[in-house]
Amino acid sequence: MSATLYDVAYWISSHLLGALGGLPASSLPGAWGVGATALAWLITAAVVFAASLVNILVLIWWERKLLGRFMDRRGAMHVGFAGLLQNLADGLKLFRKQVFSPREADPLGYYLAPTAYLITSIVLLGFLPVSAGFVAGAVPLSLLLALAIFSFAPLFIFVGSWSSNNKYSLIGGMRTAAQMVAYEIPLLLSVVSVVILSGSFDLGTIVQDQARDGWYGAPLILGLIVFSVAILAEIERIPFDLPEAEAELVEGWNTEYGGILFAMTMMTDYIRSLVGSYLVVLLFLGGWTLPTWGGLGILSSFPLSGILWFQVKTYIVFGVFVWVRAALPRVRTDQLLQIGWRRMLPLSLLNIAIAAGWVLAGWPHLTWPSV
Amino acid sequence: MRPKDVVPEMQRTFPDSVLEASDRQGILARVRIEPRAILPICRWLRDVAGFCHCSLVAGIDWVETREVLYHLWSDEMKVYLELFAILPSDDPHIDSVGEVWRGALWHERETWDLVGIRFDHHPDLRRLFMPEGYQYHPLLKSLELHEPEELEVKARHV
Amino acid sequence: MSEMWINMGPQHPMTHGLWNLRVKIDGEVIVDADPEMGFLHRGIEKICEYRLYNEVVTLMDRCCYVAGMSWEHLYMMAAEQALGVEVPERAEYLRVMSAELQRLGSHLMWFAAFVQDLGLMTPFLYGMRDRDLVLDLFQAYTGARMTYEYMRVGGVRNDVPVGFTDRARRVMDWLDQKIGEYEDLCDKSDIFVARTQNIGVLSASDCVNLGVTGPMLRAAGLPRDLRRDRPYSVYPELDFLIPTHEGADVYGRYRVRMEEMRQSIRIVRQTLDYLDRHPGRVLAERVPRFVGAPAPVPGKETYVLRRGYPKGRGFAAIEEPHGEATAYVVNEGAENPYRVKFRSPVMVNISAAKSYLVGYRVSDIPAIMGSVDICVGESDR
Amino acid sequence: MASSPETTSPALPPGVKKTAPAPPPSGLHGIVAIPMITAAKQFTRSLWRPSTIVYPYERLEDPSFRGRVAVASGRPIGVGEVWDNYRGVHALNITTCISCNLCAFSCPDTCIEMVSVPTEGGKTKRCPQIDYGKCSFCGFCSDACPEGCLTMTTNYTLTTSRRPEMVYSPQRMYSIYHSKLPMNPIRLERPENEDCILLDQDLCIGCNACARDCPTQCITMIDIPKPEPAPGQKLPKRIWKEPSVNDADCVRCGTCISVCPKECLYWGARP
Repeated sequence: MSATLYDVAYWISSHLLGALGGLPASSLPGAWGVGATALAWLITAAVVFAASLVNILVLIWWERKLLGRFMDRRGAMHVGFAGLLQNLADGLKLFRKQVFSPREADPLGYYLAPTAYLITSIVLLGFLPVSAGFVAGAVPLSLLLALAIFSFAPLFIFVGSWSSNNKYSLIGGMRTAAQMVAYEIPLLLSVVSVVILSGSFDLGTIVQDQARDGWYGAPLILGLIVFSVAILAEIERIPFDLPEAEAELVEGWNTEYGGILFAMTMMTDYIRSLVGSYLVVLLFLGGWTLPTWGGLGILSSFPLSGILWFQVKTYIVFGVFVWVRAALPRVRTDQLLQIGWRRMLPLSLLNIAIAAGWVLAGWPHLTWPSV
Repeated sequence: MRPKDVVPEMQRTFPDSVLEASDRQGILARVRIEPRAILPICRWLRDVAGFCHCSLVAGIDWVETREVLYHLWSDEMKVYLELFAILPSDDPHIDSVGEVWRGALWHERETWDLVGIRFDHHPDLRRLFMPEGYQYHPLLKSLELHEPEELEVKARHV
Repeated sequence: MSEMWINMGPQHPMTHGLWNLRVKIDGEVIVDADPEMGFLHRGIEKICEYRLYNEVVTLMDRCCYVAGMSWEHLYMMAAEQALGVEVPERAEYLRVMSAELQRLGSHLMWFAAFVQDLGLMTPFLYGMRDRDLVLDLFQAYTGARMTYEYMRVGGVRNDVPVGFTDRARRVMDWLDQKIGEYEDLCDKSDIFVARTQNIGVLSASDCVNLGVTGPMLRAAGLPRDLRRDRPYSVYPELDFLIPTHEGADVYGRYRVRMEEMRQSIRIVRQTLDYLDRHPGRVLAERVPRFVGAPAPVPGKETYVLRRGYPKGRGFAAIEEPHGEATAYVVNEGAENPYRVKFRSPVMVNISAAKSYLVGYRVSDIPAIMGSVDICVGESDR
Repeated sequence: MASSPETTSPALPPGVKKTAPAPPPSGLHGIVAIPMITAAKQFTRSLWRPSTIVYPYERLEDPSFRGRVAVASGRPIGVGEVWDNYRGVHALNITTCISCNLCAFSCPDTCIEMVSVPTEGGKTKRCPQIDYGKCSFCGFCSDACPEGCLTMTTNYTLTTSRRPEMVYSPQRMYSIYHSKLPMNPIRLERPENEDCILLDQDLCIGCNACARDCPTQCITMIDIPKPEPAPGQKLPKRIWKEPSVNDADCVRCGTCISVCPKECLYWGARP
């Protein structure tokens, strides 16, 4: 049950190549082995990419439908069942548009930025476990790696905004940099509390610990809030969508992007939203596990139930993000930084202290010290 | 100051510059003034008579002459006062009242733009609505409405 | 970062119309501002000189596309004064009801646009939804949703249909309840208050000197409202309050407009009561023939005009949803007005932009300019 | 110091209401519960049926749709009989049109042109043709129509991809008339003391042009006595007839004024 998606892909490709060359699949020689590895990588990447694309289509549909009901309207409803394919249609429309760049733009940075932004975000999905044993590539310390890659984005955003040679883009890029730096620290510090309780940097282990000891969202409710707020800022959603504040900055840092480039940045925003929701679920809400009290165990007993419940939880968390978007206005630059540095940072430190206190109290088998 | 005292007081203070005053429905009075004396009269009206708000500056083209109108509002008396001056049509110009009421600056720009009355000492007498380089003043009676014409519109921002 | 000019407009999400706000920014701080108008100039004052008195109404609806009724009311009052026409009382009540419904519609539209500038999409749709009910009311008795063409020299086009007052009362009840919901979404939200408080401050003395009127002036604490200070139409017989605020900031303008909506609902209810009780004519009996059809036959103007209609000048000032609007109509005895001049409150409010923008941040520009309530159709005419 | 919104400060003049000042910052920027609950309330209300109407499938002016629609925000006011007031595409009843030109005269946008249409009996008649590329749907024409034959219907779907299709001929508006759409029932109240057609008797030459062209045939030429010329004075060369207007039938279209070769007819107050 610990085979990763890559292992499966390697098994398939090695057997395929072995059958082609009449060689034993278990020990492919030389170039055959390299080919099998490359084929396995391709299969893995294709599966992850396809899964993330499908997920994003559904995610955007979910946001549109939810926002619609919050706003007393209907949302997309014509293409496909209940408008499910509307996003596909929108994406196809964007893909068919002419690709152009401003005359004064720096082509290298202009084209590189959205591409790298997209790639680094999709890589994230490659090692986030979606259920027990279901992971594209098993990486030890996957939590650290996820957070490290997650924080690549401001660099590319800034490169893109600078290369666009547009004042709105530039201001948006500057804001992104300031915002991400300000919220990176509370994000990491609130993750530290989880690591303190779990003692592991591996996401799979953290989820298994939560299944055993109870979800960390309960003891670390403060950490959950801080982490969610920081993730909201990291994925640039209202109320922290300052880099894209469309009222003053037109379209923020991607003002000059159109067609497929805009589709890529848009897609990446939602991939990051998806990853953010995944992380919230994985770290604080028990991942793919459900409580097994009473008869509740039956809910997670059927095949692939882990993936189902993981997705359901993720979509609920994203629904809360949408709810926040429906109810709150955008904050101002200085207020954003003030919230980040003066509220979130002390709260996350306090959260670490709470986590340490739980450990001192003997988490998970609480033995209150008798004074 | 009571509303009925404004015009007599004005005539007493500026005997040479207040040419005529007549009653108008809905307006305290309609006062014709000498164009040269616009600034002292406006200062007096603001500081002594309490007309704190310049509601409107407008121009009317009477073909031979042009009329420039000022509508002033007093918060204490709660009345409008209409000042007007008759300017010659060949070179209509009058002092800007922008230093008395800063709110009049854009009205004067508009009047210059549309009726072609030049306001001296205006800090920023650009056209307001029509593009820079437009050679007509549209509200003049000499400009017929259905006249097809080629406009050479210079770019506003280069 | 060194200082740089940014053109916010003419196509920009913040502008709500075609105009250009040039701001000079130093980092995120505004150091200079230079608004530019004229992108929507249609020469309405010039076209008026070529139209019959009644036909100008079609231009008034397009003058300010969110407050057409107010502008019709304004122009008609000036034209009636210039022509010497008396208006029946029921028509006056219908006009006041229309103007106050329009104030509701305009303020709802403003609210929708304003919160959308702050990044809050939900009340935007609530505002538009509830404005639609006001537009439904307009449609019920004028036949159009935005370009009403309802008022005529000497009264209004038609009376309200049967059952209108009950429907209107239900809409007023609904709006009264919904305004509370808007306040729940905005006033009770710390982020909203933090976004709007203490920005765009323009003190009362500056407002007066700069000619700024309307909710901006009342939010600075000076309760000047022409409906009370220079009563026109039947406003003296109606009971309402003038809301003011002391903050002189964006939040104050928001509060003043919200309260004005409540007062407008009060006024509309009073006019509806009157309309129920007092049937009567809605168009004056003595109206000069030439305010309507037919137009003079080319070459025969002299004979059409042989009566020697009286000359006159008309002046009217109303409290439009955006501020003090005045109209000046010069009647030289022809069937077209000789000169029509309008004072647009929005133009003056925008002209003061530098005074309330400098020193604040780029993020504040949508909030501040949104609180000015800009309608470019009106300011450019 | 905190003044509730209901109190009126004594320093303020009467009739002025001071609105509540901004609440002080609560210190915690995270207090966002009330707006979120408000949004959630609306969410639950609009779960079953949001306030929007699925436009191409549900139309407010559709009679079969009326009475069914009830949305979260209550029933839209436009639903019901008041929709009939809507000013949409014109309907023209050619048979009752009297070719008086009033619609074309009253159009502020000059989008109405009088064109000839054949009628029964091989004759032609001048009826209005409307260019919807120019029309602003102000309704002045239907207000001016004395016979009520040019009315406005609730139809507003004018979309076309070719400009000539925007011009509606009288026959096309006649077919709209036959489609029995709800008609705008509003009629403009006419002033009671409308001006009537007056005659400058000194200028009239009795040419019969006005009586010939009057669309309502309310002008009759009556004989007037031929005066005895004074000695040395020559009588004007004219037909000794003079138009007499039946004021009750006159629709005040001004056709007689426009056809008069001598400019002797004019608008004036009723004597």
